Amino acid sequence: MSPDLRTRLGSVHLDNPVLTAAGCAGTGRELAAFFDISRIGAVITKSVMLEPRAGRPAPRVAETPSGMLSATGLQGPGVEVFLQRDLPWLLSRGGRAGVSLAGSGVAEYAELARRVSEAPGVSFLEVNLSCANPSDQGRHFTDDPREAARVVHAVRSHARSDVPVFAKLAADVPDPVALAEACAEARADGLSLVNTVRGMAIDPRSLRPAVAGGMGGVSGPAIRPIAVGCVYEVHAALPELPIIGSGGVRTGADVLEFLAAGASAAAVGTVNFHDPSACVRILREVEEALTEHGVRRVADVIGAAHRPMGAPLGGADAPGGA
Amino acid sequence: MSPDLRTRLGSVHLDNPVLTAAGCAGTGRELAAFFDISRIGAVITKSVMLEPRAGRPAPRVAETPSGMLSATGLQGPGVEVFLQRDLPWLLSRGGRAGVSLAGSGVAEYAELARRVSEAPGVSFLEVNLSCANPSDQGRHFTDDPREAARVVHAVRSHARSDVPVFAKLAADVPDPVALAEACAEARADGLSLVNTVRGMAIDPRSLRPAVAGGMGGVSGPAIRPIAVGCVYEVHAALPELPIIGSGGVRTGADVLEFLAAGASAAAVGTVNFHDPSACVRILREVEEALTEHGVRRVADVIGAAHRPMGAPLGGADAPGGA
Amino acid sequence: MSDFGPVQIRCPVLSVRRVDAYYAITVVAPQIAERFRAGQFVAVAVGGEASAMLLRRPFAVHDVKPDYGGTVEFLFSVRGAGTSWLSERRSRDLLDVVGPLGRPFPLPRDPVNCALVGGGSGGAPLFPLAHALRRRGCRVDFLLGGASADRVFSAITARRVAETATFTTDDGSFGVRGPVTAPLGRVIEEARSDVVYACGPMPMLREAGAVAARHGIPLQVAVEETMACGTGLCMSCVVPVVGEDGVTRMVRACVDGPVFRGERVRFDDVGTIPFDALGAPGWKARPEPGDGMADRAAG
Amino acid sequence: MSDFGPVQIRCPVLSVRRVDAYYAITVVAPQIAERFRAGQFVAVAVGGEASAMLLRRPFAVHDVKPDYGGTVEFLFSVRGAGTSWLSERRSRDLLDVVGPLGRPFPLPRDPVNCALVGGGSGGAPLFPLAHALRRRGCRVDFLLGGASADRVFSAITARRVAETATFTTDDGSFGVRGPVTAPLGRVIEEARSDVVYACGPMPMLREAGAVAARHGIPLQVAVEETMACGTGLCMSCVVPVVGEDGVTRMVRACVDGPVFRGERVRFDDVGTIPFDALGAPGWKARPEPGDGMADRAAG
Ligand SMILES: Cc1cc2nc3c(=O)[nH]c(=O)nc-3n(C[C@H](O)[C@H](O)[C@H](O)COP(=O)(O)OP(=O)(O)OC[C@H]3O[C@@H](n4cnc5c(N)ncnc54)[C@H](O)[C@@H]3O)c2cc1C
Ligand SMILES: Cc1cc2nc3c(=O)[nH]c(=O)nc-3n(C[C@H](O)[C@H](O)[C@H](O)COP(=O)(O)OP(=O)(O)OC[C@H]3O[C@@H](n4cnc5c(N)ncnc54)[C@H](O)[C@@H]3O)c2cc1C
Ligand SMILES: Cc1cc2nc3c(=O)[nH]c(=O)nc-3n(C[C@H](O)[C@H](O)[C@H](O)COP(=O)(O)O)c2cc1C
Ligand SMILES: Cc1cc2nc3c(=O)[nH]c(=O)nc-3n(C[C@H](O)[C@H](O)[C@H](O)COP(=O)(O)O)c2cc1C
Ligand code: FES
Ligand code: FES
Repeated sequence: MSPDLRTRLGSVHLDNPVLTAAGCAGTGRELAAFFDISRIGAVITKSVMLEPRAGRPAPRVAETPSGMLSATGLQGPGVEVFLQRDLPWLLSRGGRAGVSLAGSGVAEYAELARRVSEAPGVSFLEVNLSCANPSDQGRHFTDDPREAARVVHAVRSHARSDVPVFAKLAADVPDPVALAEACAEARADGLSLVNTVRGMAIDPRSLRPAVAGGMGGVSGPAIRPIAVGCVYEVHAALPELPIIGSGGVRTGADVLEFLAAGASAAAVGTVNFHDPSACVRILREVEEALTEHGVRRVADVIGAAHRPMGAPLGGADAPGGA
Repeated sequence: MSPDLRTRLGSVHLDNPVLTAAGCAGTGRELAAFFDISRIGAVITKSVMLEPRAGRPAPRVAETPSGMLSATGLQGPGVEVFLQRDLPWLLSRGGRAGVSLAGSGVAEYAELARRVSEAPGVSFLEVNLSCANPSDQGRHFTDDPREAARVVHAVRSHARSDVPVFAKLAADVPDPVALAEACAEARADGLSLVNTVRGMAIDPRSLRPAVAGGMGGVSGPAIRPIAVGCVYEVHAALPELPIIGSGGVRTGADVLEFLAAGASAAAVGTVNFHDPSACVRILREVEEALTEHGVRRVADVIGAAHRPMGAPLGGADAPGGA
Repeated sequence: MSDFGPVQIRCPVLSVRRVDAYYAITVVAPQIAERFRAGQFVAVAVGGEASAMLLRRPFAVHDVKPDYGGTVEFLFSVRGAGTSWLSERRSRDLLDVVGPLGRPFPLPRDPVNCALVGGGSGGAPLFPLAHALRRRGCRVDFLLGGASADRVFSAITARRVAETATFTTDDGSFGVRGPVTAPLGRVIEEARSDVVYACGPMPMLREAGAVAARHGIPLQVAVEETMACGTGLCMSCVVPVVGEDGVTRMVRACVDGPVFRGERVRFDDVGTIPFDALGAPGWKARPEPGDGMADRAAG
Repeated sequence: MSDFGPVQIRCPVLSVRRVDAYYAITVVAPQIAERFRAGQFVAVAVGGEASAMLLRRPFAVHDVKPDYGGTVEFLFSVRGAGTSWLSERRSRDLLDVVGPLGRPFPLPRDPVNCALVGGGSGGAPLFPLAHALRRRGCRVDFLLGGASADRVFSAITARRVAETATFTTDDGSFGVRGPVTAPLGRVIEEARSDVVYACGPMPMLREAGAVAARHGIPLQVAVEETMACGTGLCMSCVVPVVGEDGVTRMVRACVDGPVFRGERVRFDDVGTIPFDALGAPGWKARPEPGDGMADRAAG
């Protein structure tokens, strides 16, 4: 009997815990050349902004050991094109849509939340808080738990009440647990952990920063232990809050690592660039690994790493189960 | 003509900028089987504590993509054995000694600073601030710039005045630049950036944390972009303060990356485990790369990434030059 | 999924050969060979299963053959760790290849005269183009440049398929000394070229564009931008391109290109976000209805 | 640097063979072969130059031969990505190997009777030991266990070199069903063994220790702890071992071991820091002068 892969993100039920991470799969159109995108748990779309945005100048990426550094600057066509063209396309293919929102101020986030959540077929919202906060000298909203909470609160208040809101945080913040708690108090329905980690690469030929603008975000398997640690600590502090884990997911074993740490689903980001069929391969690997572990329901793995050694996988205490 | 590899760490002149990172080369004894340790810039010793210390239970390490997770818990024989046995051995082999200090409180750091700096032959002290602070609920001294500054101040006051003091910081702190500034105000002669990054790995077989105690420190090439970014930002804010860079140095090109970001020397850590001859190979690669770049003095590379594109490497403005 | 889109396959290496300063790898990849059109490229995973190199390496397809159900050949010079690893492959090794990627060169309906200009490894995609043009009865004139004699791509094949073949090197070790665009004007005049196809570094493409403009003929360029995915996902490969509506957009070289109409690429602004590009800082949405939808036509 | 310490070399692979559930790799490594003594191991870099796998894999040396100036053989089963990569090596590939590492088995001066007990791949280091013991005129009795028949190590060689060879499997597919330590008491009695040498997982070593203690004979164990470096740098491989001064210290299995006197290893406390270990939490420095220096004798 093949294992039950269903999982839950708050009130949303998903067929399986393998998602795509924001900004690493567009709205699914490119990946659809490689597999049927209705097969994965959900597509988290690239962060949508109110207006079209050209992003950052090239070079925008550099390879780093087991990872990459990127600074794309949230290039995108704006919410109107997204709602008229991209979202309907995804839904027409049977895809589940988690829509990531990026604003340049609380009011923008609120308007995005209203417009996007009212579009039919949106499964959940993800609030990308790693955006420059114009009222805080351009620091990220994640740098100050109060600022992050203001955004989450605004999104939650303006979004349709039956659309869950996930706050997406970075790992390299003063205190991830405090930030998560602030978001929870602002009525986030869940968390998405983690965004890219700040870093830089220097071109060996020119000895100048490899990415225009200098600093960028590190992603890929290199950051997986950082991401898993963050999920573990936040889940320990807030065991009731569902978590979407991301950061270097490459294999089915990595998905189970995130679930064991406390995530209810895991999103594949950078690895899509390396392996456009990754999501379906990972899905198969998750199934195989569960069968090998003798676990019947993927939900039983959630939080397993917090249970004492030897405790059986599974049981009624597993939060977020289907 | 082979390039001039000399560099300076404050008042200390080193033959070259390739060091070993604390805790990754003991006091040089094991590496001496593979190369003549007097050839490298300096050996930074494993952090010395006042008393013998058994460290953390096994398993202490796990492999992660392009890196590793470790939690060894500063096992060591204590300062007495260090001063009687290990330090003299290193000096007898012609090695330069940078001694890393770890205390469980300000008073301990101060006593270590006094005892170690008075031993003949110590080139510089490195203050490992990633230690649990008993007067701050066990959080690290690096978590609070004031606490870090208290330690640095105590070490600086108790150490012999002609022995420079380097404050070693982590990258995953609330604000690395603010922390660096606090250390500078407390009269640190330089900084050492960065220590390991907090993280976790979960064993795919047991689905439990792979390292006893759960969280550990991520090191190796995986964290290099994080480390380089930290050096770059701190050097931009404090261009006069010499920096020892570390985090995933594997090749000569990586050393130049750290120097270009603003470090005056680079320390090889985890890569020694992979390649016990790494330091001398890296030294050769640095020499070859400088020749290829047509740079005569390694000191000319320091801070190169901060200069405008096209600006020549070198010139009188390079800080920390020999 | 689709019969036209790219596929991802693990293909056996048939051969690895040295050709002057380049290596030529031929893989057995029927699904890529049958879909391929000149100008498209493949993206190859490097370093093996446990590789620290996460990004695929893009290479223009140099040749497809019907052998073994369909083979694909690409040529490359060793630049860094990825191409170094590739150069050590042996026959029967498996390579993870995605392709064919990108938009192909548009082919003229009529048998016109075509000048093909390639710099360094940028010569690669021009060979399948030359064959396709010849099949349509077009005249082909080749211009191939390189740093030195051993970096001029497949000179012998070029001589065979083309009416004329002009070679240039930076060091004068083969053909004319100087940039490959220098003799372009003369070739256009002598061959009465109707269109120029060019592939190579941006400065070369810009220069080719200037020459073509001076002769009042169209130019098709294939750009080689840094690409992290090759499949349109990562937004790393953007270039400023003017759309049919006159609006500049940052478009992806991998899926919206690599082939563009030369006069549409804002060569002088590559590496920047032009102030008037859609969504540039300070850019303001124009109030016309339906405006946002226009970016469908980008490229 | 020294003639006794380990060396790091890139050695050509001579052969890769399948032996039951194991692979046997032989590399040409004269400097390692000439230094090697039974019980030592090598640490092998895996995944190639651009590998994401940073830690060397330790393997006991199974055999050294004088061919080609000196060859070294190790056997392994595929466990994860590292051993999987190793199993795909072919002859003439280069492997980056560090060795010989660790302290060898101490050999008796007199021709005594020795029982050699190996679990799974833990049988490997016992073969060069058996040869060395035979050269000294010792009697060797082998006990080799494994999960199944194909995991019992080199049964044929064992029969050849030893006076008696006893085999056990967990599934009973070969020899006696049950743990390899079960028949140990009987063998010791029948062969009048003077000493036991054991290598394998910790629980097996502990059990072998209990049997040897019951028979009042000494035991030498070779432990297989997780090792991140193998060279003594990283402190990852520590086990609690009682020193000659009666003090327990956390010592490194890679350089202070892997061979220890069985009764010195606190098997029950492996994976913990015993409360009375030197430097354990709450441990207090004793005021005797020179105390700190005693840890020189650790192991
Ligand atoms: C559409 C396209 C077609 C190409 N066709 C060919 C070809 O037919 N023959 C050929 O020799 N080369 C070709 N290139 C360039 C080739 O992709 C690079 O030489 C190769 O990626 C270098 O990899 P590396 O690991 O050896 O170098 P490294 O410098 O170590 O690579 C580091 C990173 O930079 C990227 N990179 C480095 N150089 C280039 C470059 N010139 N262009 C794009 N990305 C680069 C790599 O992909 C990698 O992500 C093409 C590039 C593109 C975009
Ligand atoms: C001194 C010593 C001698 C050994 N001799 C042999 C031998 O002769 N034949 C043999 O088949 N195996 C031997 N082993 C075990 C062998 O080192 C592991 O099977 C191997 O490292 C697994 O690597 P992997 O990448 O395939 O597995 P993975 O599980 O993917 O490895 C992940 C990490 O865990 C470590 N690891 C995994 N399993 C073990 C293990 N059992 N022991 C130590 N580290 C482990 C790896 O080294 C690596 O760092 C020995 C171990 C030690 C310490
Ligand atoms: C090129 C790129 C673009 C990204 N864009 C977004 C984005 O638009 N919104 C967002 O919340 N996260 C974005 N991310 C972060 C990813 O969603 C993900 O959280 C992060 O990369 C870690 O996962 P990974 O290691 O699997 O990539 C982006 C990451 C990359 C590499
Ligand atoms: C096993 C291990 C032990 C370490 N011990 C110390 C230590 O005692 N003191 C210290 O300041 N840093 C210690 N570090 C941190 C390193 O000195 C270095 O700053 C860090 O690992 C990043 O460099 P790397 O990636 O080259 O290893 C240790 C790191 C490792 C992996
Ligand atoms: S290379 Fe990723 S979008 Fe073009
Ligand atoms: S394995 Fe590193 S000290 Fe033993």
